[in-house]
Amino acid sequence: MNKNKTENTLLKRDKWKYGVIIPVLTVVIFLIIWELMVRVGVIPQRYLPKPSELGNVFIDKLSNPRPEDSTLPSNILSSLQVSLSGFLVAVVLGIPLGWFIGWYKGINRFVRPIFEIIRPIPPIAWIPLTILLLGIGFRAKVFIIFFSAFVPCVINSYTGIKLTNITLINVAKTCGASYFQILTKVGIPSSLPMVFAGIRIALGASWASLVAAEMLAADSGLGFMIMMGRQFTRPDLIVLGMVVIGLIGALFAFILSKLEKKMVRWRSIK
Amino acid sequence: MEKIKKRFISEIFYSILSLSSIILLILGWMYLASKRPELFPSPQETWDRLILFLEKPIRRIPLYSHVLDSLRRVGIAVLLACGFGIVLGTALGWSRLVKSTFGTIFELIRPIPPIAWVPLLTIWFGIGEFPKVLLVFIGTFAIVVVNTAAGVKMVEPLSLAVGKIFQANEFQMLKEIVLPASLPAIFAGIRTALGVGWAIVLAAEMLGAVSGTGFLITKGMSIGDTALIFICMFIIGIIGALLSVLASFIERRICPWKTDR
Amino acid sequence: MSVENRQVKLKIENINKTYQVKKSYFTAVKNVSLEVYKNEFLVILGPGLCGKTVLLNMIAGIEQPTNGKVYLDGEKIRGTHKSIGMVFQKLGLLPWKTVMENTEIGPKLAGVKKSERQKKAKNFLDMVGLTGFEKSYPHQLSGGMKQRVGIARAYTNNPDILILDEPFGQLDAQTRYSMQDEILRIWQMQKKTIIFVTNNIEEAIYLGDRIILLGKCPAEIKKIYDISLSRPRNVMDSGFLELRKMISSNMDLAV
Amino acid sequence: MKDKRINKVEVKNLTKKFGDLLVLDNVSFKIKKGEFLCVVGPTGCGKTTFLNLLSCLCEPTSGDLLIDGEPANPKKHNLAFVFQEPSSFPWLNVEQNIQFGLDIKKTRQKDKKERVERIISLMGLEQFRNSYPHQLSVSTEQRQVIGRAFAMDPDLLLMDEPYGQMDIKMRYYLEDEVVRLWKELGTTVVFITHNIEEAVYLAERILILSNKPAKIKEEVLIDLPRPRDVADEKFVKIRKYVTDQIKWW
Repeated sequence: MNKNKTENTLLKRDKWKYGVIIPVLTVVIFLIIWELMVRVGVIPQRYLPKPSELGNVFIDKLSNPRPEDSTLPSNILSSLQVSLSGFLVAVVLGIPLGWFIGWYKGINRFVRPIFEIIRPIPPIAWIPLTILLLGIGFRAKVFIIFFSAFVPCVINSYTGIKLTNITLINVAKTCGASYFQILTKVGIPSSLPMVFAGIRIALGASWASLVAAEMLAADSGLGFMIMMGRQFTRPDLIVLGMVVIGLIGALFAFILSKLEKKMVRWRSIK
Repeated sequence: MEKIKKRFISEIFYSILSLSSIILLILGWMYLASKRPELFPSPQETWDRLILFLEKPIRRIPLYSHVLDSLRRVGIAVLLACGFGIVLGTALGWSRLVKSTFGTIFELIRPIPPIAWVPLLTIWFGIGEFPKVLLVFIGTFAIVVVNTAAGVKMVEPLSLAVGKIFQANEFQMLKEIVLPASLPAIFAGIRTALGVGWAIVLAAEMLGAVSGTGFLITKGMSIGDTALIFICMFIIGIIGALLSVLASFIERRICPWKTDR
Repeated sequence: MSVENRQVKLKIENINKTYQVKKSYFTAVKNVSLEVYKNEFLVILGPGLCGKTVLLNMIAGIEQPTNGKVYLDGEKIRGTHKSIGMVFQKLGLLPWKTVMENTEIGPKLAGVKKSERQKKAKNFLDMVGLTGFEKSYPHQLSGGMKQRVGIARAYTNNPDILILDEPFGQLDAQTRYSMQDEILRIWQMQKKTIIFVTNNIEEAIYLGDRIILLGKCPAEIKKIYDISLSRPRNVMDSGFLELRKMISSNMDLAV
Repeated sequence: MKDKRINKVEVKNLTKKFGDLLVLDNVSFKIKKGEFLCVVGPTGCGKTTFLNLLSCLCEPTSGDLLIDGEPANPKKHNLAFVFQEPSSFPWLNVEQNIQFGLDIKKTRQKDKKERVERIISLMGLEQFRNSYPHQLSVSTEQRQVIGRAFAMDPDLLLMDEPYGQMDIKMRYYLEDEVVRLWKELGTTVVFITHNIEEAVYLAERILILSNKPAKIKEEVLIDLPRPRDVADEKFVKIRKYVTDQIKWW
């Protein structure tokens, strides 16, 4: 029987090789090439900072407010504050609305026309109008992010409800459940996987439109920081900003997927 | 007979409902226009502004060519994104080596929102045509790659078994089974890419351009011409809708077997 | 199938398959040895999920056994082989290809000229009664018709051995009975060795020259029956019912 | 033996038309309280429509369906339907699934607990109590669905070919189990199947439907002792008779 042990350990070694060793190697090589390209001068210093520089720029920026007179932590804090508030409002309003549009024909026919007019307009196109209405303060940015997260939430919870298995609805119907009871007991639970996918998209969208909003109309935040980086030709600040934005975005996605696994664990891993 | 009558009445009731919501929207707009005229142009003003714009171009460029500029940028970028994206996506989905090498770098760069690239691109290439197309490319490329890789990974094991039974070699497996099977996922990617591409080109134009819809809307904002902003938003909305209709039209042509199961 | 001129077409020698699920090992097939005779209709009968399909995949070469060997006409083979065709329970038709493109896939992958392979495919499609459906797509066909395409596709590749994995499991009763007669008719006409897997005793006795009864998971051979009833067999005659009672009493209850 | 049980369900000239396509043509019959009735018929003769009407899932074009004399209504009466496709709720574990019908009917907590426990012990599902449907085998999942239907102590229990996918050994086991549950709980059962042997094995009475538009072709009473032997010569005689009546293949 030891033969099948070797076959499976082979499998495990493969997983280790492809899963860890090669990726780490690739990243190291990537950084080295980047370092050399800038050092040798293939890419001029004013275009791209050296990876080694990023380290001390990061430490310096932690406390030094120059040039946009706000330190990195305060930028991160203001970005998070804006994007999460916009995102949460969108989730709390969007998902139930999607459920009701998907379930009740009346609400669907009333809300859909307006929703279908607004939906194709990208969140960025709303920025000019929002600035005129709400200025460039906190409220304007939150509205832009709310809008960019609201649309995916509504669409996914609407699709989720529409995909409910008709047999399960019939089971509830024969038990004498009312239309609303079927919504709460069958419709909503079976739409959860789609709703979570919608939340993930909404979070990504709100993080992206946050950067746009902060670049166009803001006095603080990561988007504002990299915009200032351009004005003061500080590519190291820009790349630092981009790396931090990327890391936080990836962190959000990771947390959400873990949360989803826990919340929807009944879903068989088909 | 009575059942059909009942359904007829409820049909009317529902269409009245949707009509009333549109009327409500227009009434709300008029009410706002009367309350805050400096912020909200009345529908009448917006219409006049549109006629005015059609006669008097802005910066010697008529309305339609502004829109065409934006569409051209999106078109080129999405085409390139599809070309490269499908190739890398298939490779990522199909070979573990590619996934652990190029895939890792791709995963490093992907979380950075496309618009965050604007400052860097402006330093590198200024605010001409090329950086705008490149920005839309960066945004849409990631989407096509992700969707293609997902499509390739989710090919039914049964279809792969069919390939094995009939002795398909690596290349035939890709051409005859893997790619056709992941076409629907690839098209979902293309449709999203068109939507996202359209949003990014607006952002790129807003942050520095001499032509394009994004430029128009920022110009409207800077001179407080809200009617122009409204016109641009309508146009952007209509084109956004048309792009997704175009995408699903192409999908139906290329995958006729795809019933909306 | 008289006993003397039985010539061994395919032999499998103590085939094992173990999967590793997280930390524990799970054995799906435990040393199965089996001889399949030329042009016989062999039925493998087993309860629900008892590793039948895993055993089948290893014979067909889609899956590698953890250990054990497969011999075809005496020499050892590994992986899929040109002369072993397969019909899958869930049909395995490629939805993006028309009926004709599906049927001609075997010769096409082998590089046979278009006109020649389409002639062969057309001939087998007519054989299974699907003339005129060449251009339609799988989603436009009924369950029974899809399964006929699966059979025509396997025959077009001209295998010596045809493996069918519970092919009629998904069909309703009426289509199932007609498909059973259909496969018998084709088997008698085309003279190929058939390995037919099912969990339905009635179907096994109705079709098989021999029945290999598998036990509960992990799959291992419990008993081998030679069916000497004359053909065509009647499901309700006394010999049939007696045989069925005997086999079902030996069969395990799938967990 | 004269059946002295009272009528539980009465169907009077039930007809169903989809547009001008007549699917069910003027069907009338009665079902006794606690009777086990099997309905057989050729594929596509409208069996499912017949069941959808009995379970009030769709309105008949004309005719009516009475339970205990009143027009059937899922909210007032206690109806249970076991569908052919898998119908357990993926997000509920076995215990919650069995309790689903009782939750809808808002039965008192004490009764609910007691009934669910009874079904779980009767069907031997203790070890699966907390597992989710995707962790169960096909047969266990189907048994849980049947348990859910019986747990509601329904006035009428409708079953649409629940064992279509099972292998013969599992099928015998499940058939014995449903007979045991039926006897123990005295439920009125309508069991649809295309497998005539299964119908003769289970039913006290068999309704044979004709081809489309479905009419009741014949009623066959089966008074064989239980548990019935499929190879017994009287059993085979009845099975042959019913098969000839349908003559669909």
